[in-house]
Amino acid sequence: MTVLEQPGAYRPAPPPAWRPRTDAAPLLPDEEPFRVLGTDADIHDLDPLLLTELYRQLVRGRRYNQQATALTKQGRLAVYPSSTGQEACEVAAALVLQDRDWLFPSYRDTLCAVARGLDPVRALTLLRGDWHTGYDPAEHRIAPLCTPLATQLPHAVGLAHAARLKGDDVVALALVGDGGTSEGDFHEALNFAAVWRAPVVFLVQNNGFAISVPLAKQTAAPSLAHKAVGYGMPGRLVDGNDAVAVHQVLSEAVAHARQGGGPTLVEAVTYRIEAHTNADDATRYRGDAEVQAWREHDPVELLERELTARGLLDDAGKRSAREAAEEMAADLRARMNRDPQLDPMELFTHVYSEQTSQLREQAAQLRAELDAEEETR
Amino acid sequence: MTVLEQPGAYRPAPPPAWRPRTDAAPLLPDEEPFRVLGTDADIHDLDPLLLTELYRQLVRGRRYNQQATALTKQGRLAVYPSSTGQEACEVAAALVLQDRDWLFPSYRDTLCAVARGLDPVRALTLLRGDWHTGYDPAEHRIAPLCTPLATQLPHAVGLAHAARLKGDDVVALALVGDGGTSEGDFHEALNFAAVWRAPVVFLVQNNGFAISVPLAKQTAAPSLAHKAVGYGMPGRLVDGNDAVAVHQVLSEAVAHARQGGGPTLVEAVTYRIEAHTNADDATRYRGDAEVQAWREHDPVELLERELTARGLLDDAGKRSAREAAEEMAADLRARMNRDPQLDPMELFTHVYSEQTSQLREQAAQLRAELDAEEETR
Amino acid sequence: MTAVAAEAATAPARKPATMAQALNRALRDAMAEDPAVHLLGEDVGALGGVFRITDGLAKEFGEDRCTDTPLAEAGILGTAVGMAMYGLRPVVEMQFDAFAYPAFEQLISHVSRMRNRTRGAMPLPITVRVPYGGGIGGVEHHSDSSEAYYIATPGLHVVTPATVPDAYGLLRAAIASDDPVVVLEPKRLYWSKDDWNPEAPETVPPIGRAAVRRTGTSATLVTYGPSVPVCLEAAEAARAEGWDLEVVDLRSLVPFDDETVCASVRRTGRAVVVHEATGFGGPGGEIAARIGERCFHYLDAPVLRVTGFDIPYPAPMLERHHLPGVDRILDAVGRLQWESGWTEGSAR
Amino acid sequence: MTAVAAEAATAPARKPATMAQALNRALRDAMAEDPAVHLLGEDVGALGGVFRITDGLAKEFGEDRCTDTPLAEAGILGTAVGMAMYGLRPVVEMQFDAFAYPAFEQLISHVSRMRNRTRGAMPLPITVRVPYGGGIGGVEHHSDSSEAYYIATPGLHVVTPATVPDAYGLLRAAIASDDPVVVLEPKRLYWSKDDWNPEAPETVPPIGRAAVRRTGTSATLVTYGPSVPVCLEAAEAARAEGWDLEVVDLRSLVPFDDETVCASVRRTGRAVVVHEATGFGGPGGEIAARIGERCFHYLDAPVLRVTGFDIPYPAPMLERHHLPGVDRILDAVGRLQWESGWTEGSAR
Ligand SMILES: Cc1ncc(C[n+]2csc(CCOP(=O)(O)OP(=O)(O)O)c2C)c(N)n1
Ligand SMILES: Cc1ncc(C[n+]2csc(CCOP(=O)(O)OP(=O)(O)O)c2C)c(N)n1
Ligand SMILES: [Mg+2]
Ligand SMILES: [Mg+2]
Repeated sequence: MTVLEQPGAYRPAPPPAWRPRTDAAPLLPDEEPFRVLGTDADIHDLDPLLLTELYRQLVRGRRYNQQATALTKQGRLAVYPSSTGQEACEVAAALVLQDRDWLFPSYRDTLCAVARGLDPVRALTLLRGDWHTGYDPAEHRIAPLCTPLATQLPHAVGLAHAARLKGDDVVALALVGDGGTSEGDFHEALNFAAVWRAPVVFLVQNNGFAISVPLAKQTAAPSLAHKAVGYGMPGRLVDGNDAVAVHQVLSEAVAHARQGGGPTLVEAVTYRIEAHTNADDATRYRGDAEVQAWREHDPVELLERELTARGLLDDAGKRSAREAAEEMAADLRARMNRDPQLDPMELFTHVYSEQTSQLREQAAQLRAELDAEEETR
Repeated sequence: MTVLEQPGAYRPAPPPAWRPRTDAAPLLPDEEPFRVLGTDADIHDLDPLLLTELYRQLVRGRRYNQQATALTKQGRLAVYPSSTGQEACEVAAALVLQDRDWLFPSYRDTLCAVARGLDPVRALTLLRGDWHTGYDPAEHRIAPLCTPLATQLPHAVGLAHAARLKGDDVVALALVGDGGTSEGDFHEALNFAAVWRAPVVFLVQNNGFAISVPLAKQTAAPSLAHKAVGYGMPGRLVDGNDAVAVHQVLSEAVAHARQGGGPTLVEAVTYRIEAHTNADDATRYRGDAEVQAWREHDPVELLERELTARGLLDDAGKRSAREAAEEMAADLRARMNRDPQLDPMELFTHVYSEQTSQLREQAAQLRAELDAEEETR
Repeated sequence: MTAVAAEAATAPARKPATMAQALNRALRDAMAEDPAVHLLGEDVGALGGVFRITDGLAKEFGEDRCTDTPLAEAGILGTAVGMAMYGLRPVVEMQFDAFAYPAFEQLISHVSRMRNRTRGAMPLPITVRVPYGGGIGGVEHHSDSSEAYYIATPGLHVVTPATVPDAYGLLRAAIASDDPVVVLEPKRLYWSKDDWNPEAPETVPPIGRAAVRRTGTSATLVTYGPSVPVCLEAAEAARAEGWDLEVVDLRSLVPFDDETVCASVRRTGRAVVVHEATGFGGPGGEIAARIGERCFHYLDAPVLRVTGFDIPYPAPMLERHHLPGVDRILDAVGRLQWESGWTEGSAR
Repeated sequence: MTAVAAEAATAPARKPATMAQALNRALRDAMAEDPAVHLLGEDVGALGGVFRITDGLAKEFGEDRCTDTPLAEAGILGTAVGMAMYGLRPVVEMQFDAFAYPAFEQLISHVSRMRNRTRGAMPLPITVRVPYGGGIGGVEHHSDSSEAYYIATPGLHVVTPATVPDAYGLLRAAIASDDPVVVLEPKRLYWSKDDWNPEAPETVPPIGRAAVRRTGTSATLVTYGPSVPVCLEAAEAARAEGWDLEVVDLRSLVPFDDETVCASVRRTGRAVVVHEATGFGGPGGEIAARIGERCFHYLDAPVLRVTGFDIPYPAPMLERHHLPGVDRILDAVGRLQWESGWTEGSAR
C-alpha cells in the first residue's frame, strides 16, 4: 500500500471536491489522565501474574534507584539521573514489550532497561564512565541510552519502519521527557512515524520539569498528548504513577502498532522526586510542598496499597519482593565497587571498521606513551 | 505576567489535584475550510474599498507572476518560484498588516512583498542573482526572502516577542509552505510563540506539493491546522483561493495577536499552478486533470466573478485594474532588462562590521586581479 | 594484431556518460545487488531528485526502496540511523549542501559515533550524499562547500569524486562500506562527461586512495572534487610559463592519503592546495599542515593555498570572483619562490 | 614611596575570582549598562544555568531579560535572530558544546550571514556562549571541542578565554560587538581562579588580539582556551630540558592574530600548536598552515601539532589519555629537530 492509498490521506482538492479527511475526534486524548488504581475499575480482570510482576519490579526499581544514587555519592558513578517516582512508567514500558521488540531509552531510563532484563552493571556503564554503552543493542533490543534529547525518536521510527518493510513483527517503544517534546526531532520523528504508519509507541514521561524548567515554560498546550492529532495519530493521557494504567495504555498502543494501526503518543503524567541528577540542586527552582504532594502519590505505594486492599498481596509477597530487590542491590553494589578493567588502546578500535593510517599513527603514539609510563612505574 | 501566571498554564499535579487545563475545543479548526466567495455570506458588509483593492492587487499579482516567469525565460532571473494560483494568499497576507507590522516571507513570496509596496525590482534581487537581498528589511518591515525552509519562523517569533517586550504594537506574519511544516523549526517556532504568547500569525500556504512530494507523503494529520492545538494556539482552515476569506481569517488572527491573545496558525488550502520553479518538470509527478480542476477555482476569477455578479465591479473597473497591472509589468520589464551594476569588491564589505586583516588581504588580492583584468582589456 | 588492438577488441566499448548518469548507475547496481540498500530523501521518488540522480529508481525498485520522505533533514538522517540499526543500508540524499545543516546533530552525535559508542556492536552503514559547491548560478544556500564540517567529525569517511568513473566507484564503495560515508558530489560536475563503460564499470577504488591526475616535476597541485578540472586546466596553461605541474586528486578527504600526497610533494618540492571552500578553517589548512609536518625538508617554498575567500558564498552574478580559477592558481604557483636560490626539488 | 608602592596604593584591590564569577559579572554589567541585552537559554533563570554563569540575573533583571526557554536549541538561536532584528542584543547560552549542534542551521545559514545578506542593513549582534571541552569527567556529548565548525563559518567571530580577566573582557567585547560572536568557554577552567579586581575590570581586549602569556626563545607554543594552562605548565617543565618556551594564547580564533603569532615564531624559529579538539580538520591545521605560509624562512623545524586524537570524545575514565598533556607537548617539542644543524632562530 503506498502512502497515497492510505485511509485518510490528506489530498486537498478545490471545493466542492474537498475530500473527507481523517476524523480528528478519536485522536484526541481524554480530558483526565487514565487511572485504574484508586478508581472503581475492576482490576480482578487483570492477570494476577502481571500484577505481581509489576509490583515486584516496582519494588526492585525503587531499590535500584536508591542503590545507584548511593553509588554516585560514593563516587562509583560519574552521574546518576534518578527515576525515583517514575518507576511505574519505567517498569510498565519494559513489561509491555515482547522479546523481539525494541526499546529506545533516554539517559534517565536505565531502570527500564534493567526491568527488561539487562544486567544493571551494563546498564550503568555510561554513567559509571568506562564506556558510552555497556551492552550490545542488537542482543538486547535496547538502543544505547540516548543523551541528546529527542534524537532517539527518529531512530525508533526508522527501526520500526525497517522491521515492517522486512515483514518482521516488531514494535519500537521510545521514551522521551516533557522537555524533549520541544525539540525539532520530536516533531520530525512523530511526523515520519505517522506518514509511514510505523509500529512505534512514543511514551512521554511528563515529570513536570526539564532540569529546572517547569512544564508551563515548555508548552502552552492543553496537554502534551494533544500534539498527537497534529500528526494524525492517537494521543493518550495516563496517570504515570499508576503502573496498571500505564501498562494498560501502553499495551493497547503496542497492540495497535503491531496490528498495523500505526504510532501512538502516550503522555504519562508523573513527577521527578529527586533532583535532575546528583549534580543538580532542586531547591533552587521548586518547593517542598510540591514534592510532598507527589510523594503521597507514590507509584510503589499506590500499587501496594491497592493490591493489599484487594487481597492480592500479603506480607509474604511484600517480603519476597523486598528480598529480591535487596539481592539485586547487593550484587550491584559489590560489582560496582570493583574498578573496571580498561584498555586505553581501545580508544582507536571502534572508530571505523578498519583503522585509518591516521589512527594507526596515533595509536602507536599512545602505545609508546603507555609503555613509557609502564617503565617509569 | 510571567509564563506561570498565564491562563491555562499546564502544571500537572497529582490526582485529585489535577488542574483544569486549556480547553482544546476552541483551538481546533473547522472541518471545512472557511469560504466567502460563492457562498451565502453577505460580502456587502465588507468595505468596498477593500474588495476593490483586493481585486486590483490580484490582477496585478497575476500579471507580476507572468512577467517574472517571462523574464526568467529570457535569462533575466536566475530562477523564479511562481505564486500563480496562490495570489489570494500572497495579496491578503500583505493587506492585513499595518505599516509597523513585519512580514516574514519565503522564497516563493516575492509577490507578497510587492503587494505590500516593495519595488518589484528590489523584491527580485535574490532571484536575479545580483545580491541575496535587495532591500533594507527594517525600512520595509519585510525580512529577507528565506530559502532554508521554516527557518524564518523562529525569527518572526523572536521579533514579535522583542516588540512586545519593548511595548510596541507590532504583529509579525510569517509565511511557510506545506512542506515546511515538517521541519523541526516549524515545531520549535510555534511552541516558542505559544509559550511566549508572541503576537505572530503563521500562514501555511498548503499548495499541495513540496516540489514533487504530495501532501499525503508530508503528513497524516486531519489538516495542517490541527497542529495548532498541540501548541495551545488556535488553528484555522481557509480556502486559500478565496481572497476575501483569507483576508478575513488573517485579519482576525492579526487582531487577536495585537490584543495580546497570542499566535494563530492559519492553513490556507491552495494550489501551485506552475511547476515548483522554472527549473522543475511538474509532469513527472502530477497529472493535468488535477491542475485543471484547480484552474477552475482560480483566485482572480473567483473574486472577479463574484464582484461582477454583485455589481461591485464593472468593465471600467476591470480595465483600470488591468491597465495598472500592465504599467507595473512594463516598468518591471524595462528595468530588469538593464544589467545591474555590481562591484565585486563589495564581497568583502558586509561580512563583518569591520574588515578583519584576513579579509583585507583577500580584498587586496581581488583588487589586484581586477586591476590586471582592467589593464588587459 | 598488435597488443593494443587486441586489448581494444576485448575491452568493452567505452562511451561518454555524465557524472549524474554514473551516480544513478551506481545506485541502481547497488540496489539490484543488495536488497538492504534503501534510498531516502526529498523528491528522490517520482521526480528522481532535483538533479535526477535517483531517476527511475522508485519505478524500478518500488517506493519502499526509494522513498520520498517528509521534508525534514534531521528526520531523514535520524530515521536512516534506525533503519541501519535494523540491518538496512540507507543511502540518504541531502538536496543541497546547505540543507544538510539541520541534520548535523544526527550526523555528529549519532551517525559518526554509533559504532564507537557500542564498542563496534552497532555499525552504521549509512551513505549520505551531498551535492555541494558552486559554479552553477544557484541562489543563496545552494552553493556551499561544507566539507570542513564533515572532515572535522571523527567516525565519518568523506569522499568526493572528480571524474565519471570515480563517481560510480566511490559511491559504490561508500554504500559497500560498513562505516558511514559522506559522499560530496560536486554539483557543477554532474553534467561533465567522460568516456566510460557503464557495462563494465571500473574497479571500485578503495576509500582513502588519491589519484595522480597529471604527473609533473615543478610543483604539486593538491586538490579534489570540483577543483580538479580547474587544476588540470591550470596545469596545461602553466606549460606556457615553463612549469610542469603535477595534479593530485585526493578523492577521499577522510581517510587521507598521506602517502600519495607526500610522495608527490617530496618529488616536486613545492605544493599549492586548491579548493572552493572557504580558506580559513577549510580542508586546505589541514592538508598544508600535513605537508609541512611530513615533507618539511623537501619543501623549496611554503605550501600555498588557493581557496574560496572567507566570505559567505556570493550571489550568482559575483561567484566567478570567488571561485579559485586558473589565473589565481597560476598566480600562487608563481609565488613559489622560483628565484630564491634553492634548487628545484632538492631535499635540504 | 617608591613608584611601585604608589601604583599599588592607587590600584584597586585585586582578589581571587573564578572564571565563572567573571563571566557572571560580565553578563550583569552588560545587562545593567544596556537594556537591550537579553539572555536566553535552558535553565538560565531560577537555576542560574547548570554552571551558574547566569546566577542571580533573572532575579535582578526579571524573567523577560533572562529567560528560561523551551528546550530547543534551534528555537533559541532562531528567536534570538528575530530579537536582534528588532534591535535587541541577545546572549544565548548553549548548555553544552554538543547541544549546540541542533542550532547549526540557524547559526550557519542565518546568524553568520544576515549582515552580508542585507548589504550591511541588518547586523545581528548576537552572542552565543558555548561551554566547551573536556577534562570534567562528563559523560558522552558533554566534552566536545567543536571549534572547527565555528571557525569554518565566515561571518562569525570566535573567541575563547583562558584567564579570569579575559573571560570578563572577551564576553563584554562579544556582547558589545555588532557582529555575532561565538564565545567558547572552557568549562574545565570555570572554577580556575585568578587575582582580579571585579570592581575595576581590566580593559576589554579588542577581539582579534592574541596574548603572549610567557616569553621564551627556544620555541613557541601556540594555543588557546583550556590548553593554555597546560602549555604554561609544559613550559615550566621544559626548563629542566633546557628549553625556554614562549606561550601564545590566541584568545580569538576569528579574527586571527597573524601578527602576534608570526612575530613570536619568527623569533623562536619553532612552533607547536596545541589544542584539545580533534587534530584532523581541527583549528591546528589552519594555524600550522598559516605559520608555514608566513614564516617559512624562519622555521628551523616543521610546525608540529599536539591535539586530541581523531576519535569521538572518550568516556570519563579514558579521557586523560586523549587530552594533550604536558608530556605529549614536551615530546613534540623534543621532536623539533634540535640537532639538525640549523642554528636556532636563524632566518634562512
Ligand atoms: C539536545 C540537548 N539539549 C540539552 C541537553 C541538556 N539536558 C539534559 S537533560 C535536560 C532536561 C531534559 O528534560 P526532560 O526532557 O523533561 O527529561 P527529564 O530529565 O525530566 O527526564 C537537558 C536540558 C541535552 N541532553 N540534549
Ligand atoms: C531546509 C531546506 N531543505 C530543503 C530545501 C529545498 N527545497 C526548496 S523548496 C522545497 C519544497 C518546499 O515545499 P513547501 O514548503 O510546500 O513550499 P512551496 O515550494 O510549495 O511553496 C524544497 C525541498 C530548502 N530550501 N530548505
Ligand atoms: Mg522532564
Ligand atoms: Mg507546498
